[in-house]
Amino acid sequence: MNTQEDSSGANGQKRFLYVNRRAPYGTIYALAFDQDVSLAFLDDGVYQIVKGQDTEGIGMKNFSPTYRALGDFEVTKLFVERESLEERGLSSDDLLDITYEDEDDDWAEKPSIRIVSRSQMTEVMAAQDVILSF
Amino acid sequence: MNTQEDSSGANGQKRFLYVNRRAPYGTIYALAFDQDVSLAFLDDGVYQIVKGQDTEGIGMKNFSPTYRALGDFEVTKLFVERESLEERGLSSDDLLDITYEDEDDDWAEKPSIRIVSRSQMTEVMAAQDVILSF
Amino acid sequence: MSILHTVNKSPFEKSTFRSCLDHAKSGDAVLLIEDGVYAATKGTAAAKLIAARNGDLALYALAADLAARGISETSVIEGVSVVDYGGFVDLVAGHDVSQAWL
Amino acid sequence: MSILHTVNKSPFEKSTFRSCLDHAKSGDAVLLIEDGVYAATKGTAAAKLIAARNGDLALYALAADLAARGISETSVIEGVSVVDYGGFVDLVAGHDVSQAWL
Amino acid sequence: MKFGIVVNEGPYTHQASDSAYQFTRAALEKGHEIYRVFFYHDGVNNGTRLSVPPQDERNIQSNWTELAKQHKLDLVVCVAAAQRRGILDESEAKRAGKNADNIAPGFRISGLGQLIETGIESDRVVAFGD
Amino acid sequence: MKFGIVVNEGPYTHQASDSAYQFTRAALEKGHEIYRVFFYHDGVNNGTRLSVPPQDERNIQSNWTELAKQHKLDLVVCVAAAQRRGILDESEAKRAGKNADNIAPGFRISGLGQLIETGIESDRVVAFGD
Repeated sequence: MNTQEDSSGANGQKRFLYVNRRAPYGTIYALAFDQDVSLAFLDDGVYQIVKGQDTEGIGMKNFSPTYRALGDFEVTKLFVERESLEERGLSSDDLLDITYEDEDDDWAEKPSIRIVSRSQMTEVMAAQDVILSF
Repeated sequence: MNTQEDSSGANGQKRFLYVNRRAPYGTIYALAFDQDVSLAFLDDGVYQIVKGQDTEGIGMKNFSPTYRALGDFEVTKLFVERESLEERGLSSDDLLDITYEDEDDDWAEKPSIRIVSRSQMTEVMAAQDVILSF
Repeated sequence: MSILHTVNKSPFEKSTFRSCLDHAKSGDAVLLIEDGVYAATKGTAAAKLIAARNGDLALYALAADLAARGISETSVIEGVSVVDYGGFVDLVAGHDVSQAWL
Repeated sequence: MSILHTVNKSPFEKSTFRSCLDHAKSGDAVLLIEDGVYAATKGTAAAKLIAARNGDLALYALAADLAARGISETSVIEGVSVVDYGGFVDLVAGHDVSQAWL
Repeated sequence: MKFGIVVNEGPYTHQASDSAYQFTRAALEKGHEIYRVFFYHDGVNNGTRLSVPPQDERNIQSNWTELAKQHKLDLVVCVAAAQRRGILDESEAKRAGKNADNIAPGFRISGLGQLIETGIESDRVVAFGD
Repeated sequence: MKFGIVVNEGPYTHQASDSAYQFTRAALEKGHEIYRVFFYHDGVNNGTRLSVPPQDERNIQSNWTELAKQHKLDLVVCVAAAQRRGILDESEAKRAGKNADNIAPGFRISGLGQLIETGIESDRVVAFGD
């Protein structure tokens, strides 16, 4: 558990959690990375990473492909809440394939998405230094 | 029941309904009047006309007194949904005293607020030419 | 006198969809747009609310908003008609009043 | 590690209050601000959600937002502490992380 | 038929202005008349000419300006909402002692009476917002 | 303690900017330091100097400018969000070929890195929004 002292200041790496609770397009945002970054997808936020999004008809840019590039920015921890999926009639099969290459394991391609229970999501939140919601 | 023909055009008076579904301060608006105007208060909109609002501590203007002046603008029909009050632990005693002077009844002071059931609110909506939500 | 109700928010995030159904009368139409289209997907609590109306409402969902959210037509519950923006215009013209549940 | 959760929306309009309670762990604090203070009023479904947590969360409501909405202290459910903006600042300082349920 | 359009939200964060634009285009394509588009509340933020969106995204503001030009649309920004949020035309800016204005071409600033008039004169009013 | 403040909503329609302002004042009164106030998404709309609210209402924008002046606050507007929504300073306006700018005194435009930096350098980050 971090104390205030060891979690602040320019030298210590902080754990950032970006919480996604909203559906895409209705509300739009950008992401930025540095430090030890995790993304949490819960409630309508799980819709952010549903595959097959085609925005041509609404005249807006499709932001979902940007999630696939996250691995290149060393963002490899995407926590998705199982209960949120189930309440929306979704399963992991409905989500984008988001992967990263593990440099500690001979650059093996591994899934970035980790399906977690609601209580595990609570633990993920409790382990952060900074939590920002979008 | 109006048809398109008799409800449109500059000469026929139209029935306007302003629907209030949101609590005050979090979302702010102005009202404007003309024609045959009714106001509907349902869902969190019933909070708009709760008495005892004191906004000094949040540094914002208190808009609730403006409801008391509605009678001067011949807006005398404020429909408040009973079920919305009950779900919020409120009763008619918690609402502002909003009255008007009835010119057809020797200027007797009468209440503008009419508590209606959800199904009556549905009928109110069905009797309008224009419905605007705030 | 029939009303076209439009709902643009997710039924999981906001109460507008439920409130709309609670106030829509038999014979009215409900058009789901923007995040409102999530209410048209199978296997959710929103789908149960729709089923409880037993078909006394005409339900529509906007095609462009479904596609933008990756919702295929096979995921849309039966009885919901998919319309394009031109169909949206026709629905507005075909009902006496439009009410946006914002 | 304890979290201060802030909720700024009405529990009747949006799902944030429920989601916050679903994700707050024992020992965390929840501060109700803006329209979130409606969750602190007696006799509602939100009050039942709070009661179901059996006091394992510390609950607070912002005084200025209660007053602005005409909610007297007698209408606030027992166990919810009323704080001013200075108290809000102290709560943020006194918990490791703040999480806004927006 | 004559349609009145109300836009209650600003561009980019919410989809409302995009939806209103697509609806307006579709109504015009079907031969309907647009009596007026009224921008209210945060909707007034659609009326700034200073927006500079990325090249690969749609420009919501200039989309409205272009559509107004093609179809002689009346785009009205509510004056009270606009003043609070800093959307000014030249005369408003002058009156308020501001050294710049930012209203976009094709938009004009007027009062809430124009919304009531839209309700009276249009066969149908359709609102878009948050 | 060092606080970082994030404001995600514009003025007037939502209470978020008012709440953030009251919180910031209270934190300063208690002797805390405000590392930065970061305006993101529609929050950038707080940074216009063209707003003209009614005399009997608070002026949210000038409240921020005054507080920044008194306490040397760093008010940062996200550049990407600001460009989309038409909040420009002189150099941004020049680069985009616009004939006016509207940034308010005490605000500066910068990148999203300033938000990350706020998270790193502050002991606590508090966000306000819709």
